[in-house]
Amino acid sequence: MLLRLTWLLLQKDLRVAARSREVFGFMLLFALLCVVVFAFGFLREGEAAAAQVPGVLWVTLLFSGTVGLLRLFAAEEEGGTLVLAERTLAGATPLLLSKALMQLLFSGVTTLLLLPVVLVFFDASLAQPVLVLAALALGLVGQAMLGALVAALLVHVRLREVLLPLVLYPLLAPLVIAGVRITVLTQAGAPAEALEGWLALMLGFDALVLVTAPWLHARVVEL
Amino acid sequence: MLLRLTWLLLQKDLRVAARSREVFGFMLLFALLCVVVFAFGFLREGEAAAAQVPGVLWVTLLFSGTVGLLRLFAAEEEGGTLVLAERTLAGATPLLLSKALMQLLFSGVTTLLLLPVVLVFFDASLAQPVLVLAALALGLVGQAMLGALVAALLVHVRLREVLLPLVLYPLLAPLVIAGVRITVLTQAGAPAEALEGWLALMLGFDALVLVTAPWLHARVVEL
Amino acid sequence: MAKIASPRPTGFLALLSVATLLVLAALYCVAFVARPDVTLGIVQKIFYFHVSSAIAMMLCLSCGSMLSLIDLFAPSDRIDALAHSAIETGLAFALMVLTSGPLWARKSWGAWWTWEPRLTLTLMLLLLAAAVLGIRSMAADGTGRKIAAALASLAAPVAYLIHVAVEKWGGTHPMVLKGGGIQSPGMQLTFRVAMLAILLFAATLWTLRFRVLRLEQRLHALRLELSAQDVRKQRPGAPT
Amino acid sequence: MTRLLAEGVGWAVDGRFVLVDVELALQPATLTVLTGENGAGKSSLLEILAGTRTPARGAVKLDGVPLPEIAPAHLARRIARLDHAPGLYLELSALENVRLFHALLHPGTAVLDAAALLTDVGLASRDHMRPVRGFSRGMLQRTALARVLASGADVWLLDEPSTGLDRAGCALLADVLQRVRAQGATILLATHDPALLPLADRRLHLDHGHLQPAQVA
Amino acid sequence: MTRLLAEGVGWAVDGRFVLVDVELALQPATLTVLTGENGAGKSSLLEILAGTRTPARGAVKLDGVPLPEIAPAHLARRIARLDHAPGLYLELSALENVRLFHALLHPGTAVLDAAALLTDVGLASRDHMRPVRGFSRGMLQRTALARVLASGADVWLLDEPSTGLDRAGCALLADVLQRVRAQGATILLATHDPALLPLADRRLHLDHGHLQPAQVA
Ligand code: HEM
Ligand SMILES: Nc1ncnc2c1ncn2[C@@H]1O[C@H](COP(=O)(O)OP(=O)(O)OP(=O)(O)O)[C@@H](O)[C@H]1O
Ligand SMILES: Nc1ncnc2c1ncn2[C@@H]1O[C@H](COP(=O)(O)OP(=O)(O)OP(=O)(O)O)[C@@H](O)[C@H]1O
Ligand SMILES: [Mg+2]
Ligand SMILES: [Mg+2]
Repeated sequence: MLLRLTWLLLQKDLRVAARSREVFGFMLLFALLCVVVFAFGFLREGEAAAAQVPGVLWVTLLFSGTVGLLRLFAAEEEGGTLVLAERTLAGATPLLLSKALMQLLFSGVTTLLLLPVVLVFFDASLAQPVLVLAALALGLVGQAMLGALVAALLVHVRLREVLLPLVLYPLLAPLVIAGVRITVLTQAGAPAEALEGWLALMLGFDALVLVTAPWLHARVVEL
Repeated sequence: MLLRLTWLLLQKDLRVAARSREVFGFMLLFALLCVVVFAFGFLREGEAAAAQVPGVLWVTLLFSGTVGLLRLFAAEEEGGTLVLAERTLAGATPLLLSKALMQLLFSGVTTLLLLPVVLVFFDASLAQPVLVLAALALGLVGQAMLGALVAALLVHVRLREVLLPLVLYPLLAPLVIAGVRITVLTQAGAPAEALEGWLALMLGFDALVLVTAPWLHARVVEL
Repeated sequence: MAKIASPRPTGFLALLSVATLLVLAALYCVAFVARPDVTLGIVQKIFYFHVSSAIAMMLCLSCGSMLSLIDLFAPSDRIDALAHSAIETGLAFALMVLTSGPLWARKSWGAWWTWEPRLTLTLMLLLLAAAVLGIRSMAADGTGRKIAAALASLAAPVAYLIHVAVEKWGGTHPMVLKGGGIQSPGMQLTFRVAMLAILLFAATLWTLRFRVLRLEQRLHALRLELSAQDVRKQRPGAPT
Repeated sequence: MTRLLAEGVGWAVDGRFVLVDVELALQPATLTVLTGENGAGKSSLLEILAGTRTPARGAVKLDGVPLPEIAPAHLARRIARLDHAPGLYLELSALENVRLFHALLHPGTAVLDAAALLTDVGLASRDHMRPVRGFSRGMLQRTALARVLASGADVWLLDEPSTGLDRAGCALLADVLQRVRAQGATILLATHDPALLPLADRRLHLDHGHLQPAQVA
Repeated sequence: MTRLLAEGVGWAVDGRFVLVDVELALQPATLTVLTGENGAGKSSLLEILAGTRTPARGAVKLDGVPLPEIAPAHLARRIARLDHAPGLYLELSALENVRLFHALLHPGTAVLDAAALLTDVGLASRDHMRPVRGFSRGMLQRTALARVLASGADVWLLDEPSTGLDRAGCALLADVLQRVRAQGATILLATHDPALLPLADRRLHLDHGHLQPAQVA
């Protein structure tokens, strides 16, 4: 039931996204732009560009993800359907899940397209691609779920464009720190064991978020 | 007349901002957050933090400025007053000017508060504070005017949260490049003459934008 | 009432054939007339297309920008289609530069990409052109065109300023034409032929897109006229 | 048997009470019309009755159970709302909207004949498939009405439902309301539209937070 | 002398015409009521007449001058619009809103007695000073009406102006309209509300882009 309703809502989101077609493209372009801006701002001559890859990659995902989150509930607000969508037969959870999945889809595709671009641009290569991809996956899942929760809670708050990053970034700090460390360590050729702790941290974070977010959301939203 | 109407609209914006009080605080907090994120992402051990100051400073201003720009026309949209405000007795220009001034005010205050914080965090000092401040002022003026123009043009475009940075960042590239270079050069103790070219570039950019923006805006908006 | 019959595209066909011949000639020259570079070897041959694509890109985008400005001044469907197709063609050549550049860079600089000012400028232009085209297609009918035109007309002067900044900054990207020029006569001939070929190719693309856009505009007008008659028929008192 | 009951409901904004001690009992198969001056608190009362706003005082009960104790999922199936916002996804077509909201409340049941519903509320079939973003005010209102119909709820709380409707639309609305009432629904509608008054089984007038039977005009 | 003139106006969406060959001449000191089915194109026509939407064909002339040739600043002083959006800054109070819009159109003239205007449209003085964000629908509509009054325009284009107004509000609206008409204003209002029909000097019915005198119901 939960899954069926989530799927219904996700389908709806996909359809809306398909109608306002260019979302995907623009999100990717924005991510690219972040890369360019960071390169401008933080690269200095005579320095190996590859060393900046971890920072650029994670910060770009954080920022471009935020752009997606800000639009996540746009369709609900415009038509005044939020209350209706929150009150499905399985409560408000399908809405949260469908939004998190939507965000995950967006950021996942962005990441897959962005990663090779960053590697080419910064003339770097992934020493242990599987580990880095795992870290990225864990990071994106956590960001999607937590981001969807925060976005859902802030829908009716004015100034949420400002508040959302303000609340979200500190909450995501563990993921970003761990992600950057993992990427740095793999680049430095550290053995897989050195990364286990960090991956475990991300895993724990994700587990915590996945379990508590729907519960918190339901408590807040269902009066 | 133009000035009087601009002042009227600016007054209105200030009043709206004062009622939804928190704006100023949040913008500053967001800027601080950017600094922290960048520090996490781009600082590596054993490297002088001060070297990152130019990048951090300018990129932070670019990003936090964008957040302000996204909210710039919020009050107009919500109440459907955009067309009314565009059609003052002096045409649409007072609206654009008041919005640019509003943005300048916000970003100016943010900068003044942010600058000492960044210097302390990164353990840096300004070698030629006057020149850097002049560069910052020129940068913020250009960003405010161009940003207000782009925000005004994109008000009715869906996805403008994504499109605004997409259009704005490339357009602001000369200012950011020049700003970063000036800050780097002063830190490196370059003589004032070395900076003149860059300052002239910024001045030229601002002049171009200040002259053309109102004209372009009027052409687009006044049917 | 819009003209229904499309005039025979004789001019266009002539342009197309000349461009095709020239491209073939250029390919021939690149392959057989110009000798491989002493240090860079065969990759150097990208040069001929890389440089001329870059120039075609600059030309198309600046034309697009200027035409957009004119369209803001004196709106006309013709100018609009001209501007729009120019930006599209510019975008295509920007992609060409951004493909040929890295291929070359890999060989001569040892990296696909560096954060070299000129390369970054090219990337910025690409993003800007894409955004302008996107906005044009996204915003409701008339406004999108105006917004895109305004932004496009800002883009050229700003791109110039970026160019200035980039020159001041300096970098590793070569400046052959402004410097010593090309020495070997074989290379020089090849370069000229390739340049001409690419420019004509750009003109062909531009014309093609322009014609398509014009036809779309005409089709739209015809559809409208049909629909107007439809509405008139449904009126009370209209003959059924 | 009372279906929806408000007991001593009060609601305050900025420390000022808009509604005080509102007592209201709505029976099945009745249509109650709520009138009152602008700013009397009709919309606020409807929101409280629907459970989307928490009253400062008192309680609302559905079939004797206080609203906060009812699962939101269940509540949504029982109580349908129509207010100033259309409650539609603007990017979706009328058909898709109606189908979606039906499916959210009644997953797995037989597919609804959404097209028939839309035709019922007078939406030309040409308009069934295009995004409702381009709809006129009256067309949006009709689509929203179809959405409410699709919910299958048995308590209807409508805020100025005839807004933007033309004469034919009003007649359709009246038809729908009578039909639903005949099927046992409890209907409460707030309106200023005299055309809807004749439908009422009971008329209430809200005056300074006080509900009283309306004088017949 | 014709004040506002539409000549062969056509307007299309997605390649489909909604309005075709609309011919309309409005005189000073007259009140014209425009009716038509939902989706007939009334709101679109009003926007075109106000110059906020460009027609696909034809032209609109104010005192003989095509709208695009009139400076927007001048246009705003001449033509006032009231439509579905209230056209108010939600964070400002009713008083501040009315004063602001008056000042934008008439800078430097004597300060307007905004409070009197608001009282005219029936807004209790208690509500003059609080942000209009908290207003009820009818209160918003009244404030918007006061804004239109403050503009001092002599062409009024109103889209369903009685939306959300209670009976007293409708009467006030009728009063205002009659007063403004007596002062020479040209008024065109689109509505489905039968209460406003008696005000009309002339009634037009929009049907498939065709304007014709309305049958008296
Ligand atoms: C990697 C991406 C590259 C990009 C985006 C790029 C972009 C451009 C652009 C935009 C121009 C036109 C400049 C102007 O006319 O102002 C140009 C010209 C040129 N490029 Fe590249 N380029 C790239 C890589 C390279 C490489 C690796 C080489 C050779 C080592 C190269 C050699 C040249 C030469 C010789 C010219 C002619 C410049 C002149 O003489 O003024 N480019 N390139
Ligand atoms: N969120 C809010 N903030 C501030 N005041 C509010 C809020 N909601 C309602 N009010 C106030 O409560 C009163 C009643 O509002 P409500 O919308 O319920 O009236 P209403 O009877 O529906 O009026 P109308 O006939 O105009 O629709 C009004 O004075 C209004 O200003
Ligand atoms: N921006 C738009 N995009 C798509 N269609 C539109 C748009 N604006 C108007 N239409 C279509 O044009 C027609 C007329 O719309 P309009 O809003 O003018 O009707 P109306 O007469 O005001 O109707 P109502 O009585 O419901 O207010 C409708 O079919 C509507 O769907
Ligand atoms: Mg109400
Ligand atoms: Mg309408």
